[in-house]
Amino acid sequence: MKDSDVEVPAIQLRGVRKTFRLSEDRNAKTVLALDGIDLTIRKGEFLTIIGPSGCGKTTLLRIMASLEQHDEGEVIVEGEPVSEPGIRRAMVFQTFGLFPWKTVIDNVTFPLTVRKFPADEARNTAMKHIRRVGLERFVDAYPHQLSGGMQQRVGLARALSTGADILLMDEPFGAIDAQTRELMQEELLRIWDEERKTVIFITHDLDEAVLLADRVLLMSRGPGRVRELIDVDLPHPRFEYDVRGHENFAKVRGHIWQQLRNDLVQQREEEAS
Amino acid sequence: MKDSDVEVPAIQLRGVRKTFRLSEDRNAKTVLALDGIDLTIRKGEFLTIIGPSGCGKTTLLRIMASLEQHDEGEVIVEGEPVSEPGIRRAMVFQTFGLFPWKTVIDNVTFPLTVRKFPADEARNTAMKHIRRVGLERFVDAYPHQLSGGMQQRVGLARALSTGADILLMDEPFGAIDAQTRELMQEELLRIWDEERKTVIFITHDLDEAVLLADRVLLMSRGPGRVRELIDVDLPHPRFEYDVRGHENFAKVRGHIWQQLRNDLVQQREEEAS
Amino acid sequence: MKKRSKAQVRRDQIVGLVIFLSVWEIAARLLGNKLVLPSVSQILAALGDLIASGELITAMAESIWLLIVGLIVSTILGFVLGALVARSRTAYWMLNPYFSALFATPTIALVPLVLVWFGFGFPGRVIVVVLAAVVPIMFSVASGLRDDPKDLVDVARSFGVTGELQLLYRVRVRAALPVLLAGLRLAAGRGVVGMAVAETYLRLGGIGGLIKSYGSMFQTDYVFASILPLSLLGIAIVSVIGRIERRLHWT
Amino acid sequence: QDFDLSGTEVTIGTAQAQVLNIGTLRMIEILQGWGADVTRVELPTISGLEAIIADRVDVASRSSDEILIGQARGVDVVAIGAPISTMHYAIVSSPGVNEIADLDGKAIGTSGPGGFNGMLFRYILKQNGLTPEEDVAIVPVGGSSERAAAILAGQVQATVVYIDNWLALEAQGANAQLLGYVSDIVPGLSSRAVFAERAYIEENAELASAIACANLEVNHWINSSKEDFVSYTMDNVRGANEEAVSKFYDVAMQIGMFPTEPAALLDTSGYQKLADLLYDGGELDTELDASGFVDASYLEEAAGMGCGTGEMSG
Amino acid sequence: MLANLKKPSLYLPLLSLVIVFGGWELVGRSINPLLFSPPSVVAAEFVELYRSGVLIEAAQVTMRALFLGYAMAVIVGVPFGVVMGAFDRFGDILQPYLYAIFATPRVVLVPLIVVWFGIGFEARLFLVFFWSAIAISANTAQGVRHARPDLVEVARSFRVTRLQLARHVLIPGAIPFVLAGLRIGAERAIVGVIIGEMFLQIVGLGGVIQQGSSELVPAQMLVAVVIIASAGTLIVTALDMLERRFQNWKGA
Ligand SMILES: Nc1ncnc2c1ncn2[C@@H]1O[C@H](COP(=O)(O)OP(=O)(O)OP(=O)(O)O)[C@@H](O)[C@H]1O
Ligand SMILES: Nc1ncnc2c1ncn2[C@@H]1O[C@H](COP(=O)(O)OP(=O)(O)OP(=O)(O)O)[C@@H](O)[C@H]1O
Ligand SMILES: [Mg+2]
Ligand SMILES: [Mg+2]
Repeated sequence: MKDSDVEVPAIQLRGVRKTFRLSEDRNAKTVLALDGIDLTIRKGEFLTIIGPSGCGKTTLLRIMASLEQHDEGEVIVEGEPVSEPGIRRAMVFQTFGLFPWKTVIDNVTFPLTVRKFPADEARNTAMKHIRRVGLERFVDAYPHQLSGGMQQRVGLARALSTGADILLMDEPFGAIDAQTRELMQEELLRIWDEERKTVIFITHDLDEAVLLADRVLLMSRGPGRVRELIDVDLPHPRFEYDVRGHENFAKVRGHIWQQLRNDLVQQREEEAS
Repeated sequence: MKDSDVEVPAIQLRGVRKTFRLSEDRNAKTVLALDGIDLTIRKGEFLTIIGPSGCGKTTLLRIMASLEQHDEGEVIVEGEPVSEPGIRRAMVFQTFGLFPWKTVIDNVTFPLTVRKFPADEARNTAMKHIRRVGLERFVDAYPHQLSGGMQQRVGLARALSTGADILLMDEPFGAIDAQTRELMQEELLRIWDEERKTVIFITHDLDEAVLLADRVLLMSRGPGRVRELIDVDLPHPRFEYDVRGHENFAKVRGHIWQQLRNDLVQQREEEAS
Repeated sequence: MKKRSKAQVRRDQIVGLVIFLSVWEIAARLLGNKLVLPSVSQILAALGDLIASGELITAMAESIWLLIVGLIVSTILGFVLGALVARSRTAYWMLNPYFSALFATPTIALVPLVLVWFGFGFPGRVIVVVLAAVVPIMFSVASGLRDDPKDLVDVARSFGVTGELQLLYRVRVRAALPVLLAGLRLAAGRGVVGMAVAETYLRLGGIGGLIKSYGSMFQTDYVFASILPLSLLGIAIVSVIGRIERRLHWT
Repeated sequence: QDFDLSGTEVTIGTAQAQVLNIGTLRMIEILQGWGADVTRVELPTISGLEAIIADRVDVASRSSDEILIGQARGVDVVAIGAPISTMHYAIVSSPGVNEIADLDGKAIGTSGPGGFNGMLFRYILKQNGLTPEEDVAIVPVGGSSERAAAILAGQVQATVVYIDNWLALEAQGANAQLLGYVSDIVPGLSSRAVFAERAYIEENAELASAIACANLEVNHWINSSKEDFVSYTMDNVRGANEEAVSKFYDVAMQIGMFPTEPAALLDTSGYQKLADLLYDGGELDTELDASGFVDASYLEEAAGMGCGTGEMSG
Repeated sequence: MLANLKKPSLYLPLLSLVIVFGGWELVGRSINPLLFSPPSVVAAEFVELYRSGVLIEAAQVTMRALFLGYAMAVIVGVPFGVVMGAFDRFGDILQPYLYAIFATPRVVLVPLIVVWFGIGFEARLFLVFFWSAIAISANTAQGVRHARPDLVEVARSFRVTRLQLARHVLIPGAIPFVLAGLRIGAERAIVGVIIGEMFLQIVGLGGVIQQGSSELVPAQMLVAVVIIASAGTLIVTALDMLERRFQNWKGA
């Protein structure tokens, strides 16, 4: 990365708004999924997104990936307004998004094959990441032969092997057990640290959100809005220190917890009235 | 339920073993998913299953649901050996398993329609559970119009509305944020308490495993085996006491954590050698 | 994939039609041989004449009735056979080779047999339509149902759907619907062909008879004017199926 | 006296309603006028013979060679009338081919192997000193309209089509010319026949006489007025071209297509010649004696009753 | 639970063979021999035609046009269908014409085909190729349109080209459609070549049928029909095998 780039944010959103229509016809019910999102994500930043179910986290990430068109506002990636997906952004899908007709290795090499990498180079890169996620025994298995957590890790390996600068990860560890998850988190932080990628990471695990992030984006229920952006002031590399024991960890975690609670209480009151 | 039933266990597994073949031909690589599982689940018990990714939790649950044939051993449900799915067992699927062509309400009423319930009765029952999972605004939406967490809750509502005695739940809260999850846990415990259902519940969240369970089944990596069955001695109803603060909670949680760690360490050593 | 609105589709199709007709008209005029390629205007004139004389309406009514009955019979039969062949190994090996054989046999070659067994009355003609349309329906049903939606079948089974038959209509048919409808489209086209074969080779009548009569008089413009409603009939069936599909599709 | 056919049900298989076939149409109308319950079935590819064997029609009004094939195969079908008495083919060629002899080195289109007109064409070629297959390529092509199309497309330089087809083509401005009518080139061949199984005829003698009478009446009607024929044809044949129909009438008169004399109308020698020709051409394996299956007695009886004078059918 | 189509036990096909041919023999003997023949007679006729060399030559003529035309239809039809499905605007415009042509009986178009393509090999090739290609394209296009939107999206996120999208996502997902199309296309091809041989220049197996029918020798006709039907059965069975090969990722 050139030095002159440092000023340019990785991703900038300005007044992004998105409504979904629940059926084809004009008068169908609509759902306001995102409303007036302003957000600047620095290069090399690790941002986690947390918020209640259905608040628009996935939608936001998809807009950043240019997989969804927003109704209003602007999406700027590395200084350029974008409207098409780009190879510098790689996505890990909440629903895994594996090709059922491709084996693990073929799923992982897919982005490289598409970019016409030599077959053995693609395979080597892919194998490196498959090993990272602990699936070397299953390189030739088809997705339906894998457990949920294993499928998710394939999706992860695929995104990592693209070598993209910006990783967009939608609950990438959602189906993985606590121990494996910790391994994965460590691995991800290592990669991020070494290669200084920009990571945007959705999770519904509070500990994870705080543990990994430079900043946590807290979204509010209903029309998805930015409720708060919280800086996480904890030392790096996180897995070498006992960050969970750090006083800031508890503080930030407690704060977010409180906010999410409030959101819930508020909603219940609204529903009651 | 009659008193005389009390002695009969809800589900009994005896020496259950399951191997998967990775491709059709006879000499293909095989995966030993479950090996010699012996397990007796009491009526009205809340059993949680925890274990590393790919250790066979889903396979075990599917065998209990008779969705998968085991190679060896016996599966006995309420005293009878079974080989076909039955309406007294309802399943929540890890991958949601919603019919993409049915709206939320139609997905939820599906099991009732199959059993020829009158349409309005089915609808009322379904609506009750859709409300419970907080999706009343989305009754007429299609699955692809819902967020991951919302889809999962539809699957939950569907299983609940069957009125089955035995609930087989595969990471039912895996895609749901912490706050909503807590609501759902509370709701589930209330239903369990009121209707004395037998619940078998896979999770990869340690807190959840301990918080909900009468017993925790800890599975070991590799060929899925019962590593340990841990009684959780905590007062009921759990959400009225601060069970997390209870000394037993920390103790049990700590123990399981240690066991899972050991499993991981053990595996790493095996791999290293 | 982004779905285009109905209005957009309609507009594109109209533009396409205008271009197509203009090219035809110009080509026909350049060629200047009515026997080989009549112009659009000549065909329309012939069509107007056919409508005015009432010939077309009578013929169409006869043909459409034949087609509808034939297609309904084919669909029912095709579904049953397709389901059998897809879901049962026994049925597959017992039935499939013969239906493949029937499939590959030109309907025209079967006309004499139909005559012997069913005569050239309405039943005989319906049989010809069924012979033409049933196998494609059967094949697409079989193809669709073989494409096993394993996860959803598991869901259904766990919620009390028992037996192949129930699974079939509650999950498999529904999941296979896109394939089925695609097959049904082509089968409908085959049905139209079968209908014309019945009407030109078994016994002259309906729209097929019309085409044949004008053909032997070398009235190419009238031939086109009689083929046109046949093609429109094909399109109409296809668009009815398309409409059903739209309604049933969830994305 | 008149025929009273009320209560008689009969199914008659005919060729397609073409100009050529107008006689059959009119004949059926007369039968209906006498009270018969006639079902007319236009048979396209299926021959009248097949329909009779399959027991789907009682009487057929179709090509004469069907009787010969039937007889050769042991089906006892008998001719009792003829909607057309002389050969109904025209030989048509591309410009530049002005006589049969010009066909040396050219290609001609006929119907398929086993087809009657192929054999006929071979006979004509030999008459003109050409050896089929050696001097002339013989290309079998589907039906009459396909053969016509083949000549328009320049695929063959000569072919044989129905006379009315040729006249229609000519009226449409086709780029082809007439080499001659088969009835002129090879005179004395029979063309079309009304036939049924012998057993059926014997059981329904009254009907057979009525058919014979109607046959004579129709021919009389055709011979007596061109206008009536033309206007009747224009009303009953789809896509008929008035000019072509009128021309057809003239040709028909010229080659004696519709005689009112029983002996001319159904001429045993025409069948015999046809049978000999087919046998020589190898299309028939057995020599046939036409007198066994051409039965003009009904026609003669009808003529004796006064049929063929325009008085019977009103 | 599921029918496993892979391992046919031998006795089933044999049993059905016996039933079908036995039934045919019985029925065949009860019908006038000028209209229909039992298999025994057909077999005798087959031997005779085979000996005389007529059959071999006819079959060669037919198969050449059939396989060449069908191969062309597959090579053109599948990509064309993918294009129609992937560029939905193009597909929407073209679709009605394809279905219209598909629904137009070729037998009524024969005179036009003579004028446009003559009566020889090219015309037969056209009859085989065009309708077969339409069936394949139309079905492929449908399959592509029903591609799983989530997977299309995954592919898009990795910036695939249209071609790569087709190769990696659309075609694998559309396999059942494509194969249903290939089967219907095969039938269109077979009927096409026979129509060409019966109504254009009379040659090949269609010519054998035509001759048998005009000379009232049903056995001769049936020999040709049986050969054609067997070819069709082979093609369809081969496609079934192919389908299973393509779907091995399902396990099942
Ligand atoms: N294709 C769509 N059509 C209609 N509504 C949609 C569509 N996609 C999402 N929505 C709606 O937009 C809202 C936000 O959805 P989104 O998937 O972004 O939530 P989320 O925050 O990712 O939730 P979760 O944590 O459960 O995954 C939801 O109310 C959902 O119903
Ligand atoms: N259909 C199948 N074919 C082949 N192997 C399979 C199949 N289903 C499961 N397996 C294998 O069985 C093992 C256990 O899988 P299972 O889905 O039960 O794991 P799990 O404990 O539920 O994991 P997770 O927590 O990730 O969902 C895995 O190694 C998997 O690869
Ligand atoms: Mg989401
Ligand atoms: Mg699992």
